[in-house]
Amino acid sequence: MSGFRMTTLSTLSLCSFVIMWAIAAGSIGRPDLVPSPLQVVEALKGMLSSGEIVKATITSLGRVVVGYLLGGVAGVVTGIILGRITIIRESFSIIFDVAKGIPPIALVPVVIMWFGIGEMSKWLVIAYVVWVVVTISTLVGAKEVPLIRLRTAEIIGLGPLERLYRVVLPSVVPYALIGLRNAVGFAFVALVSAELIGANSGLGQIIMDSRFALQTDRMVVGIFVLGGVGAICQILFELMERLILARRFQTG
Amino acid sequence: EPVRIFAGSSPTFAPVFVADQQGYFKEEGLEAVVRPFPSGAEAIEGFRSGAADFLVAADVPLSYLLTGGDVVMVAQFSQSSHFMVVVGPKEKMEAADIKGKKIGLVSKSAGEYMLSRFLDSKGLTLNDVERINLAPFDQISALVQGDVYAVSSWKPFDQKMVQLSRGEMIPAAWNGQVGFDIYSGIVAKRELLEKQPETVEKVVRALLKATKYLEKSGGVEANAADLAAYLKAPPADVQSVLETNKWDMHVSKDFLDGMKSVGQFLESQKLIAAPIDWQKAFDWTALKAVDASLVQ
Amino acid sequence: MRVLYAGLGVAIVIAVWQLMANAIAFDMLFPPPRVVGASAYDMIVSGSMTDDVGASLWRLLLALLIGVPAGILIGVAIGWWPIANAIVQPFIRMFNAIPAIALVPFSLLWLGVTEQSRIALLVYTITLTVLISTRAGVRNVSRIKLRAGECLGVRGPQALFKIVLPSCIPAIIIGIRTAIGLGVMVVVAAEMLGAESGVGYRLMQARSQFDTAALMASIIGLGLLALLLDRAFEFAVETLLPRYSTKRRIK
Amino acid sequence: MLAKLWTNFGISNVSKSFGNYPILDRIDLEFNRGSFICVLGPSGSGKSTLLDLIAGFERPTSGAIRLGLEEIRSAGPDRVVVFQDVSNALFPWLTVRENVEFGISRLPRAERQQRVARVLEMVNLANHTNKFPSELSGGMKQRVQIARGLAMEPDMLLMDEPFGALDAITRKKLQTDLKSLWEETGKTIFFVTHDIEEALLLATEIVVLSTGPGARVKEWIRRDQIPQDPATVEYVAMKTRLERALDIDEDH
Amino acid sequence: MLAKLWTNFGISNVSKSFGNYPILDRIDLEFNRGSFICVLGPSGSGKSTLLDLIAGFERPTSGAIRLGLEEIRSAGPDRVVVFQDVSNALFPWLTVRENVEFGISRLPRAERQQRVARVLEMVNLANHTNKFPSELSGGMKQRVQIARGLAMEPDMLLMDEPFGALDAITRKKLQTDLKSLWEETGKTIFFVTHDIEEALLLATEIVVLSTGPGARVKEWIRRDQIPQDPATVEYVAMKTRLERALDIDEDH
Ligand SMILES: Nc1ncnc2c1ncn2[C@@H]1O[C@H](COP(=O)(O)OP(=O)(O)OP(=O)(O)O)[C@@H](O)[C@H]1O
Ligand SMILES: Nc1ncnc2c1ncn2[C@@H]1O[C@H](COP(=O)(O)OP(=O)(O)OP(=O)(O)O)[C@@H](O)[C@H]1O
Ligand SMILES: O=C([O-])O
Ligand SMILES: [Mg+2]
Ligand SMILES: [Mg+2]
Repeated sequence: MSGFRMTTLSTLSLCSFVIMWAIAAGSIGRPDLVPSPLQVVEALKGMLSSGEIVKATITSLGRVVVGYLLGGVAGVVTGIILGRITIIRESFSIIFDVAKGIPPIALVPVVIMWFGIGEMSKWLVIAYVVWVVVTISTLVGAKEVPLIRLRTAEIIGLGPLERLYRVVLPSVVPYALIGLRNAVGFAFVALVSAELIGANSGLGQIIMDSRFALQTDRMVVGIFVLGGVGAICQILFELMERLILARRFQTG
Repeated sequence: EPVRIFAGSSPTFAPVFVADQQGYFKEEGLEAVVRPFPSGAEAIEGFRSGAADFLVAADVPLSYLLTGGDVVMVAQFSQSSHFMVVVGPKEKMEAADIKGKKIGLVSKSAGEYMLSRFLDSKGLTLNDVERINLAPFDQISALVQGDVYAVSSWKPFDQKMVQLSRGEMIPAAWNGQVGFDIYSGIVAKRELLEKQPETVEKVVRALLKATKYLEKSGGVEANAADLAAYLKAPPADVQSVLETNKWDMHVSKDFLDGMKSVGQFLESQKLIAAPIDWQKAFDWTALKAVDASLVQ
Repeated sequence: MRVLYAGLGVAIVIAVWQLMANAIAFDMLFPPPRVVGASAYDMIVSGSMTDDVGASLWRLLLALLIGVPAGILIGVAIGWWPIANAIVQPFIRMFNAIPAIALVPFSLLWLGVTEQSRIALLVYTITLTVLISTRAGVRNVSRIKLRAGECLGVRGPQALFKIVLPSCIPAIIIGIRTAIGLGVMVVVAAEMLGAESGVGYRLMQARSQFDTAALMASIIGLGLLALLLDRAFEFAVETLLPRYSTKRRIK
Repeated sequence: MLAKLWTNFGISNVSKSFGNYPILDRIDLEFNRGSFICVLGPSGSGKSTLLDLIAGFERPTSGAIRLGLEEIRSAGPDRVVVFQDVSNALFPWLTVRENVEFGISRLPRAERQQRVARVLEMVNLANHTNKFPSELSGGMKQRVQIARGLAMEPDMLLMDEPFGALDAITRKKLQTDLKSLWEETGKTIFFVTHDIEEALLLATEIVVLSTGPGARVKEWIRRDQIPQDPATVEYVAMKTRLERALDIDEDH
Repeated sequence: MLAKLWTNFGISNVSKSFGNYPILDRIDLEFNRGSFICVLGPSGSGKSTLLDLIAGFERPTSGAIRLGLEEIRSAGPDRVVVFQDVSNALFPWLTVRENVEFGISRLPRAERQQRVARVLEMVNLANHTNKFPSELSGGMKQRVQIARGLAMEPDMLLMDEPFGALDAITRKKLQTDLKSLWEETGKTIFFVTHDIEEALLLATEIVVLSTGPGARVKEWIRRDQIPQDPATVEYVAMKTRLERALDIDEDH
């Protein structure tokens, strides 16, 4: 079956879904519970013209970016330390194993308690998840830097610092990138977690607050925008990887 | 089919919990499921989605439900002049201090009304401050961490704020002080009232028993202990609320006036689209059927 | 030796925690390890820990029971038949981009604050995760295996059962493992946003009473629970499916 | 399975293209039953493609491949392939015994067991029946593949660089063993290799393909032309001839 | 780097154990500068271990390895290793040129460039300087490794089955090229292999280790004993002798 026919089939399937949704919404007749596609489009128009959705998107995106950068850097550093220094790994791997099981949403209450309801709390919750995901994969890469690369460094007589940035760091890059790629999705999970409980702005809050007034059309808009922004970030990341890093680091 | 009753989790709505705990619903032959929510505002949403038959909350959140005409208030049962509190920095709650500041509150709760009345007493209006919607427990963090200047909330959260700020934050005003009492009540779907008036009567009768129990039983301390166990909350917190509450199901003129000013407030702030039709908002038939003397 | 090092790590973390608590000197906001330990102890002896963990686990297990077979079934079907995949693919894309936690408000709205609402959300998450992993497994079955099957007289539906399915069991196992991790996240979220039992509910309860010690105890407990579940699953795979064990000696 | 009654195996004027890209160009060969055919050729010349055509995995663009009078149209248990990719060719979830039984599961139990025992004996794996593939060395895995093929009692074994991934000593040993096996069973073997000495050691017929695209038969050396003793001038001359036939001025 | 002034390379009574497990047992050998030493031995006999000792990655349990009078105590740029693991030996994030420059980055720019040009010319890679390892064939990668080694102008090249992972044709070509390179540069080469013919083609000295644990020198064939012409009885006899020395009754 050709790619073209596949695409056609996928498009058809998506269209029939929208039609079925419209029919279902019509027959249920509870626009407050199940809005029709048209209502959702109307809501989107309204939220666009009021600027509300753009503002919320920018707010949420800003949180993701800051949290992601914080967590990404911390994850690479932690991963390399745990991966390269056996004593530290043996001592702290159990602690890390427990930490990595904590759902981000569970952290929201304490983080809010300690850091208030400001941006810092959201950054930390997002950074936490990114940190976990990036650490896990960086650790594998750092632990498994091929012995023969380190031996090459030994022959040449590189010192510890030079070995770190000329051999270990670049060897770890492909692994860290896997973690960073996965972390994009998790950052959005954490964003939603932080915004559903304890936020007064952002996409999560639109979803949460619209619920109180049974404005499901706004909720659906919120969900779709959230999914769309998440998907775009994912795609942008992969593009960046392919354009800038793929040749040197054989990823993607 | 059990009767589902949603409520804010504050001890001010104690009669519902007492009725459940003491088995008064059962005595009426009802199987009742009572579910407490962190705030009345949140309970509204559960009720709206059709998951509940009755909703118990303070007068302000209830008023939001009364705009549609499909929901009626069938009884009220508590009155307090010390329930709502504005908490802020010690000795820094004058008009000049507050103006332009962020104030935390649960939007669509009585906190909004309380803030309005408090600002009024300082010669300010709601437009002079920035309102930040926060769940009650987030208000505590926000205030202590300095994310908001003050909060408009209800008991017992004020005590936690005082404790956690090590006394930096204290109650600046309470509702009696700024000139209003707060009531709580129960609403039902109009459809239910019309189709199964006996169910509504049974619920009201159970509540009446509960208010009487609260007045006559072993005192505030004992009540607080029972209720704390029910709500899984610290007894001291519960007691601090019960101490200032009055339980009574007589429909009084003060209550009717209070509801009307809440309605006017919501309308003037454009928080509701249309004015509440008070003729249709109350329906005391069940209350009358239970005890005609409660309604004059 | 390993245990010794692990003990050392835990000791260091507790010491640092204690030092921080000393510096902050405000138990209500930042309780020291002893206070959190006491809170955990209370939860255990009062039985509330058992109840909460039990409730969350029960939801998770029930959802796994429904979601895992569903995910495998759909995953194999769309991995094997390109047409089925073309039909389902846009939805997988769409839902995969939406964090399941963002759907909690919808599930509360449509199914109410009920057990069904939580289970439905969990089943959704688990099915989607297992399905995606299974589909990848089916697609990655090496062509050589299928060709070997052809030479050995195994083709068509027989190949599906005798070659494809066993080949993608490792992928299915990875999918289930991921699903358990995500399941813990989602069940906690669902319980935090509306439930009357479970670890998530306990967290919210602790939060509304500003019980920092109980909050921290619950959070650490959640980390332990997730780790335990993961190890238990690994152990179950090792003992029940030794053929698919990843620990087998490679020569 | 009754062995089919063919005595010669013909590749008549076979061409194969993928899309517009020609791989094989009018290959015309004929062999007797029981031949040991070795195919040499530069990388990418189409050796594997030719093998796939004989196996029936692919169909020729033009021409036909016949066993006796019957044209090959699909894969079948009379032509079993031994693949080079040791790690993917066996079923890792089955033990050695179960792998060998895979194709003959419909035989009565007694006969099945007897066959498995016989072929495992043939490939010297009688003591490893209950091991899993991951517990075997590369050489042992290839023996299992050969045993699995033999258990089907095929007319023909098709082997695509079966020893290419093994170390020199193991390779040597398996070559000798395969030669004995062939002498013992008289199977027709079609064997693709890169290794000239391997071909000289094993083959009764050697075919060299030219560099693609559109590879043709460059050399076809028949039974009586192949020198058997490496310590002879003829052997060295033949080796040189084959080396020259294979020589290609690519970078390696 | 000034080439050190040694004329002979001695392995004096060297034993090596890992824990209580003996690997090498009293290895005693001596070679002239400029020798091409090939080491054969069954798998696991300790060939790589011996190479690691010479490289200085490991230290002998007893005995000593000396270049002239100086004992080897650590790795150094005078003894460069060419590893078998083609995919990990090069730095995949560096181009061919950058890989070759890796060990000589402290040299002045002009000299560095000149050396890189010279060694890439030597290994026939002058046209591929800007490619990444992932864009090269296995044979080309090994050439880069050799060039990287040569660029450091070492006294000795240590090669651990450098052609073991390559196909037969590529292997043959690299063998010839390495031989010319050795003739041209006069470097001492220590070369581990499994392949008897490879050893016979390249070596001036062949050492065969016995099966471990506790492997000893089983054969040591000196320069004048190694027959050069494959078409002679002596050659075949030597091959048989080495085959017998390597023969082991393990399963492969
Ligand atoms: N399915 C296919 N579609 C398109 N081109 C193909 C396909 N299979 C093989 N080719 C191309 O056909 C040519 C011959 O491939 P083949 O694998 O038969 O070569 P080969 O002689 O076996 O090479 P090697 O020695 O590397 O195994 C190659 O150029 C390859 O890229
Ligand atoms: N670091 C180590 N610790 C313990 N044992 C080791 C270590 N390195 C190697 N060995 C053991 O030493 C023995 C010799 O290994 P070595 O790699 O030197 O053999 P080899 O002759 O190179 O084998 P091959 O031909 O397979 O490459 C093996 O049994 C191996 O398991
Ligand atoms: O909790 C309130 O009912 O406002
Ligand atoms: Mg091939
Ligand atoms: Mg070795």
